[in-house]
Amino acid sequence: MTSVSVKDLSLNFGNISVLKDLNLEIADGEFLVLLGPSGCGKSTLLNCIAGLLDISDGQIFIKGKNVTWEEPKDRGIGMVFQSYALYPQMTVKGNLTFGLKNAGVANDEIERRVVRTADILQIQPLLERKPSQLSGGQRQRVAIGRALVRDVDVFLFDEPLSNLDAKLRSELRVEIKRLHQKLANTMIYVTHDQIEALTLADRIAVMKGGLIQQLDTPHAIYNHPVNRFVAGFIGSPGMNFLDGELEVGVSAVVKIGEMPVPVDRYTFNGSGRRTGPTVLGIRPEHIAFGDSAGAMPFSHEVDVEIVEPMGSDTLVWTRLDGQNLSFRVDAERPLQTGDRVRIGFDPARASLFDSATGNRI
Amino acid sequence: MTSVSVKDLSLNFGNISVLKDLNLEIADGEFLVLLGPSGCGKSTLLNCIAGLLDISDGQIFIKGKNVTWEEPKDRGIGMVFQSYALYPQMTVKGNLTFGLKNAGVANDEIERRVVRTADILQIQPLLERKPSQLSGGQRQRVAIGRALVRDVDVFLFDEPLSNLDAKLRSELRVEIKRLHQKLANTMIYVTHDQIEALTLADRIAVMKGGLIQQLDTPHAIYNHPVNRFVAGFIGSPGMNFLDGELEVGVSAVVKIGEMPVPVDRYTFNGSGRRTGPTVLGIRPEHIAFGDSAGAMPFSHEVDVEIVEPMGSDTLVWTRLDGQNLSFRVDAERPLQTGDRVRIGFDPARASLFDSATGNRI
Amino acid sequence: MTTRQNGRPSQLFRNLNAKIASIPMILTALVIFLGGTAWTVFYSFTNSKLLPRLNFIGLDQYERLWAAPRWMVAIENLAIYGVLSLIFSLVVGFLLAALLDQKIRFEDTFRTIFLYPFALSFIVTGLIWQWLLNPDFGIQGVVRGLGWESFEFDPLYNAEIVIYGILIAALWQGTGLIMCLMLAGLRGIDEDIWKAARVDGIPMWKTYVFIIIPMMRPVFITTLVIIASGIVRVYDLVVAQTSGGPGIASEVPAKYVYDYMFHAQNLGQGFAASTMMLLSVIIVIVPWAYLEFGRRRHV
Amino acid sequence: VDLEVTHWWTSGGEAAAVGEFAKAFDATGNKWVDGAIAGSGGTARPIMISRITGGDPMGATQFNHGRQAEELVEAGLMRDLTDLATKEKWAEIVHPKSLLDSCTLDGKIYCVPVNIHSWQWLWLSNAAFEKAGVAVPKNWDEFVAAGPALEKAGIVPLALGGQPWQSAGAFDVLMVAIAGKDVFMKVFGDKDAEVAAGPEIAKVFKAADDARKMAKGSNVQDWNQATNLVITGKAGGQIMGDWAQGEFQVAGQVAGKDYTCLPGLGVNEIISTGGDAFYFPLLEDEEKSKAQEALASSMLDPTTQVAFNLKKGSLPVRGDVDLGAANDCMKKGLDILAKGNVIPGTDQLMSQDTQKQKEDLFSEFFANPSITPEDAQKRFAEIIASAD
Amino acid sequence: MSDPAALNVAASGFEAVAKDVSDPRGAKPRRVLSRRNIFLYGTLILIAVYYLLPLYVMFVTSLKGMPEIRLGNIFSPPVEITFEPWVKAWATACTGLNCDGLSRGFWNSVRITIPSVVLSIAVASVNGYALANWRFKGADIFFTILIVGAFIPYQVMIYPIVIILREIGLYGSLWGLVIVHSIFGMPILTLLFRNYFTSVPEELFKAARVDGAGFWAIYFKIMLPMALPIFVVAIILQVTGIWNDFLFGVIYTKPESYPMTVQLNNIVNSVQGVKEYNVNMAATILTGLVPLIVYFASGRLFVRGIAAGAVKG
Ligand SMILES: Nc1ncnc2c1ncn2[C@@H]1O[C@H](COP(=O)(O)OP(=O)(O)OP(=O)(O)O)[C@@H](O)[C@H]1O
Ligand SMILES: Nc1ncnc2c1ncn2[C@@H]1O[C@H](COP(=O)(O)OP(=O)(O)OP(=O)(O)O)[C@@H](O)[C@H]1O
Ligand SMILES: [Mg+2]
Ligand SMILES: [Mg+2]
Repeated sequence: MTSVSVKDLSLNFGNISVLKDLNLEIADGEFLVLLGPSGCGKSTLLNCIAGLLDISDGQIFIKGKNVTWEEPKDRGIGMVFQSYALYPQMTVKGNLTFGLKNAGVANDEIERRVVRTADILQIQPLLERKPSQLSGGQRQRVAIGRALVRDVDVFLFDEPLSNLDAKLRSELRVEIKRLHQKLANTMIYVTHDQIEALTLADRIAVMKGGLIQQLDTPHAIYNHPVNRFVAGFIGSPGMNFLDGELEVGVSAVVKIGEMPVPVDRYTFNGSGRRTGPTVLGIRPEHIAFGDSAGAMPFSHEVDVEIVEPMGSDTLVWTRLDGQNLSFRVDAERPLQTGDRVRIGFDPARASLFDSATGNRI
Repeated sequence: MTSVSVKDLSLNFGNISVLKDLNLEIADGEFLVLLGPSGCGKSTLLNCIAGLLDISDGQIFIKGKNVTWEEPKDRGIGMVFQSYALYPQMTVKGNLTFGLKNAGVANDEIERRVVRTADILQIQPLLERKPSQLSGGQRQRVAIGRALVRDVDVFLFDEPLSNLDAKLRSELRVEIKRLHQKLANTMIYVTHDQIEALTLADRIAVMKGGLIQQLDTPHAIYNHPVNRFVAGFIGSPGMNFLDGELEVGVSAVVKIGEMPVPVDRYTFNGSGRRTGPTVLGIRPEHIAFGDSAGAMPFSHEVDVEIVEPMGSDTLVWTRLDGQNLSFRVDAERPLQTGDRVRIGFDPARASLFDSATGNRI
Repeated sequence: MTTRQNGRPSQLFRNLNAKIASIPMILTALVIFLGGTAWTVFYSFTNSKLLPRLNFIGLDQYERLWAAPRWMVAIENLAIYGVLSLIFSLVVGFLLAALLDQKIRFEDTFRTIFLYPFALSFIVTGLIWQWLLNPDFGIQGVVRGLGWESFEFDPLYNAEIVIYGILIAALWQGTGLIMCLMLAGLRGIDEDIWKAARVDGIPMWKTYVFIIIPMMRPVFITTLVIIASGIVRVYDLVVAQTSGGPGIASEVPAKYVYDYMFHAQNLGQGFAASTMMLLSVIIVIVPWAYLEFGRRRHV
Repeated sequence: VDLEVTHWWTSGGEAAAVGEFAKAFDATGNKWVDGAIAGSGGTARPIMISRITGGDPMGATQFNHGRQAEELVEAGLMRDLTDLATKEKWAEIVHPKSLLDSCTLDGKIYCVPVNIHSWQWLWLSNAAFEKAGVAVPKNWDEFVAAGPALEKAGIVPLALGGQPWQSAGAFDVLMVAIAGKDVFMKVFGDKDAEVAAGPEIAKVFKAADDARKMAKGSNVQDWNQATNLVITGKAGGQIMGDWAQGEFQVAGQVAGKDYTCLPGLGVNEIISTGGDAFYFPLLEDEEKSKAQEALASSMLDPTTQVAFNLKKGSLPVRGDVDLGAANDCMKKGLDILAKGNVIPGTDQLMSQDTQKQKEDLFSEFFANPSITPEDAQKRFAEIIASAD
Repeated sequence: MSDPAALNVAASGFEAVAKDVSDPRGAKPRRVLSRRNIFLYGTLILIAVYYLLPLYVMFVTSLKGMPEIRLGNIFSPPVEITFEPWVKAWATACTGLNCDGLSRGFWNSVRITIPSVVLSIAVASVNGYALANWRFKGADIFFTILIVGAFIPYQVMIYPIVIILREIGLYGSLWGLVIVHSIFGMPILTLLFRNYFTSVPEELFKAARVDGAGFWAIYFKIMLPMALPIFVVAIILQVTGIWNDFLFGVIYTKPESYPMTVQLNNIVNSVQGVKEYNVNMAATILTGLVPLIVYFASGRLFVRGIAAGAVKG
């Protein structure tokens, strides 16, 4: 069943159009992540769903009910904000119960829900503290609690972790994931951190300039990005892009400078293969090196320029036909700047994009 | 030759002691990263070296010269700030030249240096813009340029990337690395992002509470952390810690609950092996799974609890003796919540810490 | 479901509570400020004396106004006073704030000393400075008493410089507030900017002039509104200090308005004068308001 | 019945004088509620007018009689006292008659005059002239002639306060003294601009120019501070109304011995009969209206008049009361009054608007030596031409 | 950098110098009487004298007898201290027939100031809140009018307001005056509150809406408790302004509720009689006491509040 459905949604601020005829269906219990660069309209979309912004056109349904003009409180949503947005003068308990009291929920019911929420999030010891007495992670948990206690069907998260440091972020990420598994609510989660998106999402909607570029599972988005933007946005370290020329003769090759990369094993999009300027995208971890490189359909010798040890593994920067290229190696492999190594990859794992439109071909 | 040397440095704010008898030697051309949690005194140390804070005790030498009482401008340093701290009403060029003009550098020399700096950082097209017309990354480059143009021996960076988004951060990280290779200046770089620290540093000083915990190469810090704090601080996803009991009989084992982990292959610190409560630390990527797990000195069957796909690989959460444990698998391995798998690791790659002191044993 | 019907509720009732709560403001803006102003302008074309009357005489009041030497003096004084008080308030206020921002000891004490005159009314301020500037027993008298017989400092009795005498008192009363505003602004400036300037080896004064002050634009704007609105309205201070004297040397427009409305019982003339004041205010304010608020809407 | 009375008499002597009114009124079984506002008519008048037009009028209020309240009367906001006046035969007892005339509009009487103040006095410090080594002057010309001697002795010849009304008043006094009563009436009464531009007035301006030179260095604001200069011998003389003698009295000085008073500047013994009057706003409350009448008649009561004016230092509005307790200068005034050498006060002749323009002109003229008498006269004539 | 640090630092630095001049160690030696400090504190003290002088003169004069004032130097301390002027100013100075000094107006002032401050701040804070968070159509226009209104000389508005108050039947009542004060306080206060509430994170407001709080609930439960600093600023500004007001207090009320400033004016501005400077000064200080106390008590909060509200936006 659909939980949230957005139809032809448009939103303008003055004469700037921020969202353009956007459509989105979110299934019951799904974890949908809205991902995109800053300013692409993620928060705006979330605010529209929450009813915090008046839309310019279109309709919004939650649980099948048209809520386009409902007040936020009547939409059956809970929302968690980037800056926590805890009411600073209230205790944690006050924060949790404020909405319930507004809605006129009976006192014992309020009590019951607070206890339950505090249990789930393990914030019982904090109930009497003020937000200023909490650590960042605790605040975030209370912010989630505030949404949780409202017993709603749909959770909206607006970059709930981006104010936290890396360590805490990865811990809370796991907690949110656990929470979703436990509650099985619908969750819409805004972030511009692609690791969060990949780890949390059932589906990811990658946005840019008010449009959804691709809406698919993390796996599909990671491995089959529909265009160069999505390909470049997802993955850290980012995908390598090599400018080349697609030539289709006996077999299809992309010529990177003078080097032909055979792309027969590549699954082209649609039917027609066209020739011309093409960008070949290949992720750093899909580039093999050393012995195994020679076994690849394409391989070449390159000079190591920069070695970036990242702890668990090491990123190595090099050049292919004068274009930057990075690949990942195990941290234990001792590579040095200036080393000459052979690298190679399987074009089946690459992505090809039209140079002009940026679309996958 | 030593470039920067800090001797018995102490600094108090009122009666709060922020830095305590700190010693540090930085070699010429070295890239030293100061890493540590918020509030540990990284910025304070950097400011002391720059001469922006009056130290309470100790001495500071730059290029062999005692600069303890020198003004910042006379120390031969350039500094880059977290918030860029560009002069907002001046053009980029104005920002670059303001300091030089004040120092009375001749006009053609100024011109020459600006051109060179702009070349190095590729900001020629931006020279006439105001900072407000620049993107975050461009601003950061200008901030670096402002230090660069001063033609100094020592560069100080105070979290220069932490205001940027992840994508840009990883790009600029590479640029800074390239810059260092090109200029071969001494660089002292403050961050609390351990990926930055690991990728950039020649040596890392991990700080906590005004003290340097460990000062060593990234590799040593990653693989041989001197205490539990350093071990936990470095690495993302973080090191797994399993509480256990070290028993030394015929062979040394750490008992995790009822499970004995043989640690004979572990290189103990110093001579004496002592028994008692011990924490075993093992990094997620050092845990093997599936077929290769069985070949490890220690292996065990566990239930998959959470699967976090992170694009290039996947983090799997499970429990060992009721304690959380995560391990990394290739993104292509299809694991599901609820699967039962065998995992194992080589204790030679683990770290053992005294439960009480947290120190490596 | 598929039709693009838009169940959009009437715009009037959206945010109804906010609109209801704003009624006092809307009423004040419309009835008092707009209505009162319109009323004033309207009656400036009549020959109303003691009571407003609808007896139109065209632009006669304005002709008379611009022919009156006192009005010209008042305008000139306002210009001098306005420019100087703007400059000095900003400069002195800023200097004081900059001094206090040097992490000095007793900051609280100094700040309180600079601020306390603001707690006193203009009447009191005028009175006390009239006293201090009295040539016979004020500062001049005291200095002469100390033996410097030729010392001359009698701004309130010298038509050439009387407006500066008023300025001294006005600055005494008002700079404390400006200092507070500036201090707040200075405290809002990123610490790193200072550090960057020090590393660059830029002397303190240059840092202030070329970097800090340009960064404090919003503060200066708020301050400007406050000072400027005070300047246009300056009245009590002049009355208390000089009553416009010597002669008419320290007259100001607001006093002209008041005198003609109530002493001379010629409302029409007073209204004409206030209309001219309003006009000049609008000429200054509206472009500014347009720049400030108009631009913000697009950000 | 409580009746609120507003006025701007707040200083010691004034307040004591008002107290006499209050006493008399309270004796009628009513209660005087005092609403004093200091700072002269300029501060008080807008308040009074606002109260009356705002629909919350007081029971009675002071105005300088004359034309200040004309419009309020025309607007029907003031009470018609004609019936009471006829009953109590005010027309017969008020002297000079012009006082009642200024309360009359369209044949109806709207106010009660309570005192006569005259402007035309030159107050001289005997001590100052002694110090300068010249005889105390007997008239304006002698005074001007003594000017240099006074200056040499470090004495300011003429004390003149900075407030505009003092300059304008001084000029009016000079005008009556030098150009005479007829010219005064032609200019201010008939608003004859030609006369105003004529040679007689030119002479007055010449005298004003002298006065201006002699007044240089007064450096005071309030009139009483100027008077104080005369009292202490720091200034030779002052042109000021009869209220100044209250100051001499407070300082314990004796007329003739310590100071000299020259009515009409010793040239032309004429005094003006300005003064104060009370108006009664129209009230709805019957009882209060009755109380207003009681107040009006008690103000004109002979004993009240004497008691009030002795304290106030002004002359009573009735010719039929005995002022035995009056001092020398006051007696001189009474004499002149009895001879009928009187002119109306400028308040009675000109609108406030014209007066204000005049004040602006003369305060500028007296303070600014760069304005020539000719220029000033031209501007004066213009004001008269447009006067009403 | 704070001074205590500089002090003990100076000591240790001195030792270091004694040991080896060429080998600086520890903090840079800083003499307490460095050029910078002399300049800094010298200037500050000089300016402080300029600011304090009038207060000093007022105070000294109020403690002198009249003869001493006539003779002496205004700056010299009183030879013979007398509290007579204070007693007179407070209790016996006459206003017309009422000889009870300022004491009469004091309670009136309190009665005027409290409701005026409360109402004007209440209205302005709601306005500022509505403008900052609820931005309805046209709000900006009204706000602009309001700001321009801040520049209109008060005198111009006297007549129209008399007429308006008369029409709504509030002329002469305390409430009429309270409304007048609220009107003239509105522009600047609204600006302050608007700026302050704009700087409150918008997410807080959104969170409250999701929690089902309406316009008033958000105002009272969320915004009000957070707005303490700006309320302090508003209270200080309004208490000062309203307490010091003379014109409105006298025009829009009746004698029985005249504020203290009217008595002050009467004492200070009497046209006739000898000026009693000592009483004037005592009266002046007494009248200014309430705002002065408010300032001295909350100066620190004032700066903080201004930093939070006035300077942004
Ligand atoms: N109130 C507003 N008025 C005008 N434009 C606005 C307003 N709010 C947002 N915008 C614009 O709408 C666009 C989308 O903003 P939005 O906040 O949705 O971005 P976002 O994707 O959430 O970015 P971020 O990752 O930085 O939070 C931006 O270009 C922004 O400038
Ligand atoms: N001016 C100061 N007065 C008093 N204490 C200060 C001052 N500046 C810093 N501190 C304290 O010194 C400690 C170290 O601060 P520092 O800024 O060096 O931390 P940091 O490691 O740079 O942290 P972050 O990662 O947040 O920048 C902190 O506990 C801080 O509270
Ligand atoms: Mg956003
Ligand atoms: Mg820091």
